[in-house]
Amino acid sequence: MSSIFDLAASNLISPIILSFALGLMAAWARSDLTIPEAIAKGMSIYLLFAIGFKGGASVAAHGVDAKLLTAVGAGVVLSFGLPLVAFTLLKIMTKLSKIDAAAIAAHYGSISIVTFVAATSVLEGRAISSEGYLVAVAAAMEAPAILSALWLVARGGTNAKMDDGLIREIMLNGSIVLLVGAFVIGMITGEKGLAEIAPFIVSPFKGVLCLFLLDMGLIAGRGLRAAKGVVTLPIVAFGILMPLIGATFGLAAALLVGLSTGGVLLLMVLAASASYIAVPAAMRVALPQANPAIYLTLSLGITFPFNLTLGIPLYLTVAQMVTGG
Amino acid sequence: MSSIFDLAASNLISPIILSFALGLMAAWARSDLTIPEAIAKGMSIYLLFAIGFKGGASVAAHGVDAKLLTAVGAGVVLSFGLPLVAFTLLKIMTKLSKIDAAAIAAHYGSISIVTFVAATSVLEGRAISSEGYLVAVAAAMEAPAILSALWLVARGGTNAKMDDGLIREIMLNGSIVLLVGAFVIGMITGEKGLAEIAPFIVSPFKGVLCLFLLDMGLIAGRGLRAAKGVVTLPIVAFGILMPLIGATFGLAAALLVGLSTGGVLLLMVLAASASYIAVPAAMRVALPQANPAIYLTLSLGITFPFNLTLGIPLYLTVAQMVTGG
Amino acid sequence: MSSIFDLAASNLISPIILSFALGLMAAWARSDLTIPEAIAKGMSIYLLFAIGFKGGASVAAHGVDAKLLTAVGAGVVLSFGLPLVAFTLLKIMTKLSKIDAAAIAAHYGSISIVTFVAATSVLEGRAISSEGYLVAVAAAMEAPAILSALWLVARGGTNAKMDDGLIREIMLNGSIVLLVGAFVIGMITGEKGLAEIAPFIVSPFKGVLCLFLLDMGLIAGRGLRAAKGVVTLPIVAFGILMPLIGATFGLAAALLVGLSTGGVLLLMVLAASASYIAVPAAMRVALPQANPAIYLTLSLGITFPFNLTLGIPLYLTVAQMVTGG
Amino acid sequence: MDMHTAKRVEIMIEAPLEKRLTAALEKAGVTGFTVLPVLGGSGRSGRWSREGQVGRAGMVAVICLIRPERLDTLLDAAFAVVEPHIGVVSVTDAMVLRAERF
Amino acid sequence: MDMHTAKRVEIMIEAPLEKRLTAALEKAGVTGFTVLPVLGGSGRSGRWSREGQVGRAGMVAVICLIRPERLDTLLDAAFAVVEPHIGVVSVTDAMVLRAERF
Amino acid sequence: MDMHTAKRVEIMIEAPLEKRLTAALEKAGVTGFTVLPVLGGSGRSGRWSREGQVGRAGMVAVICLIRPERLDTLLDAAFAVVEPHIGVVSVTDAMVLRAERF
Ligand SMILES: Nc1ncnc2c1ncn2[C@@H]1O[C@H](COP(=O)(O)O)[C@@H](O)[C@H]1O
Ligand SMILES: Nc1ncnc2c1ncn2[C@@H]1O[C@H](COP(=O)(O)O)[C@@H](O)[C@H]1O
Ligand SMILES: Nc1ncnc2c1ncn2[C@@H]1O[C@H](COP(=O)(O)O)[C@@H](O)[C@H]1O
Ligand code: NA
Ligand code: NA
Ligand code: NA
Repeated sequence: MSSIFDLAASNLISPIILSFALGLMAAWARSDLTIPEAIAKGMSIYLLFAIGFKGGASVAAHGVDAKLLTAVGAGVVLSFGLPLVAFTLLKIMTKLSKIDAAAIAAHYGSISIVTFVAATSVLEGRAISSEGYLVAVAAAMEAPAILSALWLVARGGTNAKMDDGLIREIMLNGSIVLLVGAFVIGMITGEKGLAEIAPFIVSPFKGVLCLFLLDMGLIAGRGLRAAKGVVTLPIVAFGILMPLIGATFGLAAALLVGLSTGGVLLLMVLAASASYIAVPAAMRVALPQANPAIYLTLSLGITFPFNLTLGIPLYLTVAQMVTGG
Repeated sequence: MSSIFDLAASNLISPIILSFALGLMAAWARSDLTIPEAIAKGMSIYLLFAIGFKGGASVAAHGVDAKLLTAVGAGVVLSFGLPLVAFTLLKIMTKLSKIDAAAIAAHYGSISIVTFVAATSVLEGRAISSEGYLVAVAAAMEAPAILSALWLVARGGTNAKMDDGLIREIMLNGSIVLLVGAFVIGMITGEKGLAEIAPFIVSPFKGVLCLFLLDMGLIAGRGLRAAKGVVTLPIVAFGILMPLIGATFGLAAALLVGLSTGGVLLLMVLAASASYIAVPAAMRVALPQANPAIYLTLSLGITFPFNLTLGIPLYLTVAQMVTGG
Repeated sequence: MSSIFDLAASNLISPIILSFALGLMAAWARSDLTIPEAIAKGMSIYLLFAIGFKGGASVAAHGVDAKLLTAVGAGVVLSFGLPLVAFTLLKIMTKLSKIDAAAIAAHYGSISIVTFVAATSVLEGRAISSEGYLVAVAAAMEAPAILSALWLVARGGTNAKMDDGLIREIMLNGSIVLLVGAFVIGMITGEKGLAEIAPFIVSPFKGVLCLFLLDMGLIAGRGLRAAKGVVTLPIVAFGILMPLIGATFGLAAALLVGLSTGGVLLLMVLAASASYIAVPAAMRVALPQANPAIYLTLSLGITFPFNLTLGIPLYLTVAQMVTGG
Repeated sequence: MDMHTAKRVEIMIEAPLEKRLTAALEKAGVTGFTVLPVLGGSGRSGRWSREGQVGRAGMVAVICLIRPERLDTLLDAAFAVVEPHIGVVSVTDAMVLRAERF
Repeated sequence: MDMHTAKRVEIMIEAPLEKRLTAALEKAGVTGFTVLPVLGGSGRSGRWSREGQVGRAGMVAVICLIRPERLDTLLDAAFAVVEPHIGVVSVTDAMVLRAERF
Repeated sequence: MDMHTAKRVEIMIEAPLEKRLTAALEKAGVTGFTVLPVLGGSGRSGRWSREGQVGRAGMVAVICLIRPERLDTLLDAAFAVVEPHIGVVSVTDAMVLRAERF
């Protein structure tokens, strides 16, 4: 157990986590520190491109693993299934309406790519390798959860605004296209392509991640300030319990697929993390009655920092114990 | 001949080209992937600064070549002359109005700095050196074509809105000033200056170029979608034929000047490429009656991808054959 | 003395200074070259984060110096005191109203972090080390000058709009929070943290600084164009005299504290430089009657270029003479 | 100068709905509109700001100039999209040049 | 469509004052407003542009739709903030949908 | 609050023309205007969007508040620039504070 705390402690004093903490505190103190929207979007494009490309290049280097398809399939199943778990839990733990509960459930079935990125950089820091195709798994897990959540609502008779346009938008949203596209480019151009652009996508990666997390901290902090009153204690409890449950499901799936230690961690992280970019936009279109203050605060203000600080070290300890890695 | 295809194929699977293709496909599939305007402008500033500076530093290193002035002169002549060729060709091949033809002609006499940058990175990938001052030639070729095109229109009696302000704007437009300015700074500070900022303008260059071409692909793809119907088959044919003709003129000029293999390629590329930043803005002011959908689609949607994928390898093969390099 | 000129000359032909000059000239020639606001803000966030982090990491490496607190205290005293000097000088040298004089005085008591950054890069270029905590001194010197200036106005019976909100805003303005926050992160994560993100915050630093100074040159140049008539000769003289006086006070303080040669230079630069980001915004709130054209032109158009080109080499020569370093 | 009466409709709507709104307007025969960025705002659902946001967050302002007789069609189309969402719709009397464009 | 009369108030004000203005509006009971970015402009204090700026430079446009009877309260509040500063305030008659929101 | 009648002129024009428009306005004696960014739009020349653009692409919105009696001069000046180009001009009645500024 002490190793979890050591790990957590060493994780906590990394520039990445401290940058996030700086953002949180600056927002809390009502500093006017802000990152321009265009810069934040530019950094997220950079991170998606880099993580996708590196994943693809790694697949090219290690050969296309037979497990790739199984892993993607497992991801899709998790993304479809976890919202049902989250929804049930919310109905038990909180007094939220069905619509609000379904909207939150969609977020937890989907994934947070920044949490995934943070986990890969913890792995790199410890020189633990992982399957490059988990990037593809991440992309595959973005959308199914939304369909699950809308089904939960429709089943109850309420009209969710589901149309062809929305499905298309979800499947072709910018993040997924960029992540998958960069993955494919990385796979095609391989190690040679990676070498050409490594000084751009590899060396400065961690530094960009710091500034991006500073921005996430600012947004999360401002969200938490604004959401006082809306987010009750049971809701907060859900925001910490659900990632643990998700990680457990992720662990089971990873073991079934037979991933390496690093791969196990990453699938746990994907299952444990909650979306705060793609799913919120989809919810505004499909479930406008759901209160965005609740689901945004939960995913970005509670679950994201929890995973970032305590979750990842915990999941890594478990992954190492279970795989003996 | 087989080497052209080998070259084209190896060119096609570079991260740069594939990033452009990703953008095209994302736009085609109507994904909402976009690069913020400020980031796109920031990247173009970076590319202009870097390419200008490196050109200047290279001139400083190799000594000011006696051919510099001749080459700049040749570029100016090409930029003045090519619009006449393009205009004649358009009048023969298409049914476009004189105004539209002149506007297009201006684009083809001017240059696309991104195509130039892509060609330099192909040269670097093959360790073929080139004259640093071709950056200055590129800058010198931006504006004259606009004057030619306006003369073509004025000759026909139509009033082109040519005023002092416009000439000044064209000569001092941001791209030219930045490119020439960075070139001069590179020349003054030389290898030492380059060493100081190489980790910024050299190492990550190719990676930034990838993201920039992703954006170009998105814009070109959206333009092509929107332009269905406006751009007829003869117009498309012009968009592929004209760069070949331009490259031939560029080749002749390069041989007259006596450039190296790399220099021949670059002057061919300059002559073959069509502007899609400076000239469109000038045309909106000077020839507002010309339809922007046609000239933008042609230069960015047809000629740019043609040069990027097939043109550059073809020109390089020719340049190598002719110079024996 | 010749060494000052040698130093100034070698300083003048650095890419950093020449980029600033390019911006000035482009603005002067009324080129439409511009850096998007979001990119300029992004670069300033990068520079603040990098300089703060490196300062903190350097403190972590060399141990917390007993002089840290003394130095911060000296900085605060300078920032409180210099506005009184500047105000008196302005009343003697110029015919400016009390309000305008006080607003200008606030700028000269505060600091310009970009001038500080430029000075650190001159030190690096000469391999002269300095105390990392001078970053903290810089942060501490941003705000006190504003209070001094408001006191100068209030003393005269005029109502300065000083409220709790403003004090909070000044103390927690984005630049200070980011600089101090990055400094603390650098101190906590130390050399190890620095190594992780050095390819982002160290290697490309000078290149980013070039583009940022290009932007500063553009803004300063446009400001100077617009301010013709507003800024009289005595005001310009103040803009060159005051940094020399400030540097002298800075020198005295640095010697009292007992800083190294590099540290002496940096404290001189802090005292000599004038704010053009935080203080102007505060003045618009607190002293709206003061004319922004005057104080912005003075600090960004006169004092900033003076320090950048002649000031820093001069201060460095003096610092080396005095400390024998 | 030859001016014609028109209505200026200003619709502030959540950014994820922008495409749906403009599609609805086009379907209702609206021939022109302009989209302005919005930095932030405040309303019944609280204060928000665009700064630092990454996704399709925030709002946009869509401005339509139309002939008065087409106002009702436009409002019906707009209302159908805006109604369940966050957003405000306002209409002002205006005069336009070049009426043939509207 | 059920429309209600309202006033559309547009306040262009220096960016460093934005927080103070919106705080004053909220204090005066204004329940909603929207902030638009401004690229540049010109007035008695000369020409300015946002390009390349780093600090809280430039201006913003704050738009308020309110019931006509609350106009005076709003203008008093706005004027107190704008008065010593650079900025302009204009008011237009408008109609709004969903009047219960204002 | 002391208000004065004014006209609010809103000109949407292609970005490369911005300088020419504002120069023409200044020449016509217009003392103030504000330039707003535009994200995208649609009109007779099709749909366009600013996203990802590099050059001086897209449009801007220029807003002028002026005394009613100066409207015609302004419109003449604006029209001369806008006429051969893509763009729309609309005018609304407004009231302004601090009339001495206009
Ligand atoms: N009265 C108003 N005037 C101007 N904008 C408003 C007004 N009410 C709401 N808004 C805008 O519409 C958004 C959503 O409003 P609401 O649905 O009331 O939360 C706000 O954040 C504002 O940007
Ligand atoms: N008549 C006007 N119409 C529109 N905007 C104006 C007008 N006058 C001033 N402004 C805006 O308000 C800012 C400050 O105006 P001023 O206080 O007159 O310098 C200008 O830069 C413009 O953005
Ligand atoms: N009726 C309209 N209402 C608002 N904006 C318009 C309208 N018509 C045109 N525009 C704007 O003006 C631009 C050019 O219009 P057009 O010249 O008709 O292509 C469009 O892209 C819109 O941004
Ligand atoms: Na999940
Ligand atoms: Na050409
Ligand atoms: Na100072």
